[in-house]
Amino acid sequence: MTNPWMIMAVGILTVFVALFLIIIFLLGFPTFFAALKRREHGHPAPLPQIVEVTKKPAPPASTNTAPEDALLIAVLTAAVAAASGSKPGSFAITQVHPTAPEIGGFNTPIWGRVERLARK
Amino acid sequence: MTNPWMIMAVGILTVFVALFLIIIFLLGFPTFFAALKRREHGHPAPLPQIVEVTKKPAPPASTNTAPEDALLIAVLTAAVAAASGSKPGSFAITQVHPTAPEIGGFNTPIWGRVERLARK
Amino acid sequence: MTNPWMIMAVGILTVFVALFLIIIFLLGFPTFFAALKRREHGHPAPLPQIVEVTKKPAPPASTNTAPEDALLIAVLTAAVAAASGSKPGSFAITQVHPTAPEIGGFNTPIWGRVERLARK
Amino acid sequence: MEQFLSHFIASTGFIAITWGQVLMLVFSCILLYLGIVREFEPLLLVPIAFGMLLANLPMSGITDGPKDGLAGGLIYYLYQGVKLGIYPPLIFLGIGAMTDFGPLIANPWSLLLGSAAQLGIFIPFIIAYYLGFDLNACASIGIIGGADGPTAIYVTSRLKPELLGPIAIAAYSYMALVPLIQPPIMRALTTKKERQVKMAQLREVSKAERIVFPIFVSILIGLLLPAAVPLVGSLMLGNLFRETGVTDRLSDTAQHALINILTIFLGVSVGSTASAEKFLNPQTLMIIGLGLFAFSCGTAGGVLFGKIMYWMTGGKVNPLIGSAGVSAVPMAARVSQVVGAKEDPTNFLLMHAMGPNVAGVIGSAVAAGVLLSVLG
Amino acid sequence: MEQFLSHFIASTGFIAITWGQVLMLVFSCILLYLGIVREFEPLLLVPIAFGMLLANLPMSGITDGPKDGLAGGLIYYLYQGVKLGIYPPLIFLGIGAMTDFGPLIANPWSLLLGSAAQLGIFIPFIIAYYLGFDLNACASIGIIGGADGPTAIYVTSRLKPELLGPIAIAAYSYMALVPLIQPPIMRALTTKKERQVKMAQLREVSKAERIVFPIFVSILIGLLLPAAVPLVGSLMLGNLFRETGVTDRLSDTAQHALINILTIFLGVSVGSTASAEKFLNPQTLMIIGLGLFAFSCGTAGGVLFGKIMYWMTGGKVNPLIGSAGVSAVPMAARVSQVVGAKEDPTNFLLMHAMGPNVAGVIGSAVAAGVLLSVLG
Amino acid sequence: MEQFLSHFIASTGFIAITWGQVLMLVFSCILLYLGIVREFEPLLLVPIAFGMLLANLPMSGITDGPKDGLAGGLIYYLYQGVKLGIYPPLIFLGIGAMTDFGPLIANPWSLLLGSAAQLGIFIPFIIAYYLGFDLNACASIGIIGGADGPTAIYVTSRLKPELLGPIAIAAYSYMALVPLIQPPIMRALTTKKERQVKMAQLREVSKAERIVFPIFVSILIGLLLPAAVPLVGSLMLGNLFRETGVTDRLSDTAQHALINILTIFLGVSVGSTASAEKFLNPQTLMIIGLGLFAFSCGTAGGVLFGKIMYWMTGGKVNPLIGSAGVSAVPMAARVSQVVGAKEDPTNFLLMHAMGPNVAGVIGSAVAAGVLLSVLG
Ligand code: NA
Ligand code: NA
Ligand code: NA
Repeated sequence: MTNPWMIMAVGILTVFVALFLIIIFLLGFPTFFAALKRREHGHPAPLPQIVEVTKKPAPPASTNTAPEDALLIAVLTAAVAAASGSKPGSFAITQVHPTAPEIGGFNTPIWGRVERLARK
Repeated sequence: MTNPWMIMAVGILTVFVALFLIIIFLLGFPTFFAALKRREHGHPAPLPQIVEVTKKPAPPASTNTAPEDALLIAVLTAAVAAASGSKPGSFAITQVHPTAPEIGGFNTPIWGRVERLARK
Repeated sequence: MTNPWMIMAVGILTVFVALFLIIIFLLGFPTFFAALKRREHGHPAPLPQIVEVTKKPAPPASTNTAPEDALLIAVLTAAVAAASGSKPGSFAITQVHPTAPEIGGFNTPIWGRVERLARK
Repeated sequence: MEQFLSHFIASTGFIAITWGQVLMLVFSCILLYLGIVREFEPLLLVPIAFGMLLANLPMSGITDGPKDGLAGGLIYYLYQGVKLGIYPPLIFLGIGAMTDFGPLIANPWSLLLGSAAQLGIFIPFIIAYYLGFDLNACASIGIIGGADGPTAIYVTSRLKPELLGPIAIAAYSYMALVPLIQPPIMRALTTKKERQVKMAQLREVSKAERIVFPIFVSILIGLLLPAAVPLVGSLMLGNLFRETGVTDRLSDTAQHALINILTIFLGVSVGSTASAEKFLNPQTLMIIGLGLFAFSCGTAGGVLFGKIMYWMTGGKVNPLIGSAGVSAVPMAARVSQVVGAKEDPTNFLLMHAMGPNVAGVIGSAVAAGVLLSVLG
Repeated sequence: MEQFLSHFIASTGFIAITWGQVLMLVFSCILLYLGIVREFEPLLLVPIAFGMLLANLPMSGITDGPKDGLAGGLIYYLYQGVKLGIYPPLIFLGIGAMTDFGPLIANPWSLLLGSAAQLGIFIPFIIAYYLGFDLNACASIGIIGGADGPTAIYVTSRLKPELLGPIAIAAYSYMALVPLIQPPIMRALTTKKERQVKMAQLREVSKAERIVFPIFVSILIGLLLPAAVPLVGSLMLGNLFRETGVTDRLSDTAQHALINILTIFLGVSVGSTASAEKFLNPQTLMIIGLGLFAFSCGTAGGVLFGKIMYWMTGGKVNPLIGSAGVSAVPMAARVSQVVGAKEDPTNFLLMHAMGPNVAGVIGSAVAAGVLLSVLG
Repeated sequence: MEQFLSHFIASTGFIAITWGQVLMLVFSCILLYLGIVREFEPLLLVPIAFGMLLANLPMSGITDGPKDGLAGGLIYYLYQGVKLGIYPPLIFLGIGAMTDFGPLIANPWSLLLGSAAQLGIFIPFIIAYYLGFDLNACASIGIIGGADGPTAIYVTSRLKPELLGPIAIAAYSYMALVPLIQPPIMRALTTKKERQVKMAQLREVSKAERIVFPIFVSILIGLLLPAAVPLVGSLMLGNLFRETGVTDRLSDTAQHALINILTIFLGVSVGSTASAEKFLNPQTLMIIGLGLFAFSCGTAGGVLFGKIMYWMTGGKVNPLIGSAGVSAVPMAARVSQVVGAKEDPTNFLLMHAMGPNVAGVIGSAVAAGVLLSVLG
């Protein structure tokens, strides 16, 4: 193909067609995922779980008592700033909340060891 | 060239000449950069600036009140030590001061996104 | 060798022999290293030491006073969690203790510079 | 001894250097200045400029291939990753791991703006043709308007490697200049009323949507345009690493160690192609000019299509977000935000502009695929 | 124009795609689902599945070699690291830097369990032979039972590269399924009394022992079985970096940047070998079946040898730790822990099972060395 | 079966190993001991020693090239980066990113000390010639006195690859021994009064100076000595990444992931060149001896030139900082500090010695350039 106008036409057209196909697909997302969610609530997928045997420490007390949060956030902000080398004013910690206990999945590569055993 | 004495002579000479040229250049540095600085103060380079629209959090109160600094530094030192895996005695935080607001430059690569949007 | 049974025999045998040789070796470890330790205490290897000239800061006071440890650990845990991006409940700081002064060895690569000068 | 000394002096570069090389050294220092002091895309311009500097030191052999059993120069080997098309897709892997397609998923119509802005590729392509460039050169010049460094380098390295230097420099320089190039065009093409449109809050995007998106786009674009697979597939794989929640290790490395190492190698070796004899000719000036034109076309295309959407939605779309369709992530989106905020400081267009902005990356990659499949 | 359009449409993948490729795309999406949602070894399965997806998009040329002076596709170049046997040993370097051989040094007899579990390699090897596979294929299938991804890939890439796709997928999938595959076998082969055995606390291991161990093992295995040197030597070098206390920089990079980069490259290029024509045949189903059988054999081998040790020590060894000998670090050790804790929640077998677990890695590497030296 | 077993035993390394290889294994264990326990440059000596260990395990084929369509061994491929001169400049990139040229910029006369210490390259070069080495070998031996690992490896890999093993080992061992080698020479050549000189506080160096310095040095050295461009250019590019303030990402990666990965590859593959037949000959002993002599010459050259500067400045320069000109950053500078502090504990020479110390890196690279351009 050596006609530049033709190339241009094909090019613009292909870009619009390709991205339009993505649009159509994306427009279906909210419906599709809403339906999926509803269906999933039907069968709760009772996969056998490996229970973490090693006890996890209670999340430090200071992280879930609300009134202390303001002070804690200030300290954390400064600490993170110092630790990460960025300036304290360049980000904000807006909320601190306790985490839910995690349950290991079926991920077993050896590096899981480093990451998961470290959580003990 | 197969005469080792000649190679030695050329080698030593070249090293001295090359590094001496650097010396000459470096000797001009203080004068040159002083002059440059003076000249720059003349025209303040009014490049249009992209103003950060997203509000930045006030730097945490604890980072600019002087009397609390000693305690804060102790906590920070320990926190950084723990976070970075180094020993607390292996470095010192000597000063904590509030940062000036930053203004974004003309740097736009996509990874700017990660770094800059994260500062919001 | 094209007889699969032969390959299997050789394979299983080799695995057992190889790992058994490691066992024999490992069984000798406790004796050997105990003997080594005893011998080493005999001659204390008086290698000349480069003394760190730059003064190191005293470890921050808060890291060695025991009663404050509980609070400090809570703060540290939260700070490290925030700094490292992991969840506060996913690890525990169980102890904070002052560090012994380190003495530099004979390690001189240029990157030693970055790591060692930074400790000043 | 005398004869020897004259021989030795002849082996220094001071004697061998040409005026062209002197000019290129000066030019690389200017680029370093722009990168370091003016902060024009420093992560790319600094390595590119330094590669240019090294390549224009005479007789260093640093870009020479192997010969007579002797090993080649360092940059010759680094350049293989450009020549074989390895670095740009792997850099896209890192970019994908840094990209949040959330705003695009929340507002799919953004993709139209990201398509329209690709006029910035095809109009300069036509103009370049009538200025006498051959088709492969036209495509490489047009792709500057894609405002996407790795895409431009990938296309040029495949279609017209001789132009790699000027095209990469033009692409990255204009990307850095987006805040200067775009606002006048945006204001000229829009009315005050259009610029004041406040857009509806974007919906929240679930994790599942974020995960399905890159997989689907890879398949769709891959089937529609096989030549775009290396770029789009890598971008989407990187994005998948980011979004799964279980491959953070890979996402992190793609965003840091991998992309940084390859950026150094890519920058230095792309810069090294700008040797005096290849760079110093009227073509380069025309490329620089056409590159500026390309960015303007892309901006205009996006804004004008934004106006169409403004009309069709009865005024719900602010046309200013169209200019972000050129890519140049995230600066173009921030320009939309800034220009909008000038009319009404309470108007926050940034997130709305991020949709067309990341759509522009996909759009340019698709356009690149067309050019590669037609001309490659 | 019409002729041109039909030509262009013919150049899209929609026309060219085969049913086999459609099936493979669906299959790669299933693997992505398993990796992302079910968290089956996501760090490997996600890249592998995505590589499979990319390789089954028709006409992209991403796996094609260079031809007529044109550069090859991205994955062609990435694949060289598999073909030349470079990635697996370097990944082992990172794994070595992540592995703590302490529990093994503290209880050397663990190595017998790590040896016995290698029955999971050799029994399927025999079965595969009688199912009609050639010897090289048998070895590649057997090595799935080694439960060690890089080892399986290294052996297969040297002996039977055509089977790389199914073997890698089987190996990583079953590794992820270890918590489902092993417990029934473990319970069937042991008595309640055996499962309740509490083992003596492991002794502390000194730093000197940890340093001498990798050096010695490299020399011993290297002398005994030269073909195992790339795998065992790399594993031990990585471990040495970890244990010296003075090479933390190298250990850290081996555990992060290096292993992550190579995992991406390895995964994508191994996945890309699973093209429709190679993957969709009855052999693949047999490999999947034999792989499951291999894991079961390995588990049974380990547990049965554990029973022998139980008898010989007068009941001091809990046979449940034998199943950890298959490798699949650390999941197999955690399965021993969980199954043991079900009988007696106060019984902590994890550390005792880590010994056979890491011994299994050495055992598989040795078995791989035998297969390579006999058949390579 | 019997015949088979004898065949199998013959395939183990126990039979094939030579006394030379046994000796090399012992020697590599000694090097590991020096690296790990004595902390002699462990980041290099550990990989080098391990590479040596692996290369001396008979029949592993780990250093063999491809043959009859079979892939080569792992270290064969890793070694290509040494052979083609890729690793040393890229390691210099990382070293540049770690180097602070501030003290040198503040006191330019340091460069004379960094030049004088290069006598440690050229005097052993002459001696080696009269000991019967050919010129290329002489250059490779002399460069040990440069006290700069990557420079030594780069020069040797280009001029006399057979000697890579002993030269790299000598270079890194003596660098580690700088605190033992230098002090007696420094004390012998200086008077108490000279050692007590306190030097004036260094001026502050601005960011602009730090940025201009690497650019200028690259151009100047590049023009003067084209053969030094790969080393000096890479060093300066790394330093530029460090100093711009806008390329921290690249600087960070150059200092960590990139340099660590390449250090592992370089170390293992350089070590692997020390096979028994190449290493065990009288030459090696001579090289070890000449290397010690080279370090002594460099130290003496620096100190003696320091004395000249002491006289010429009327006692303002402490000659002890001259010894730091050998490079071996930062240990040599710390030795100056320590020896100075012994005379007067209130005398802080460290920063003054950092100037000659980093000047020595540039000086060795220039000397390397001369040797390469004359003999390469
Ligand atoms: Na674009
Ligand atoms: Na195993
Ligand atoms: Na030096």
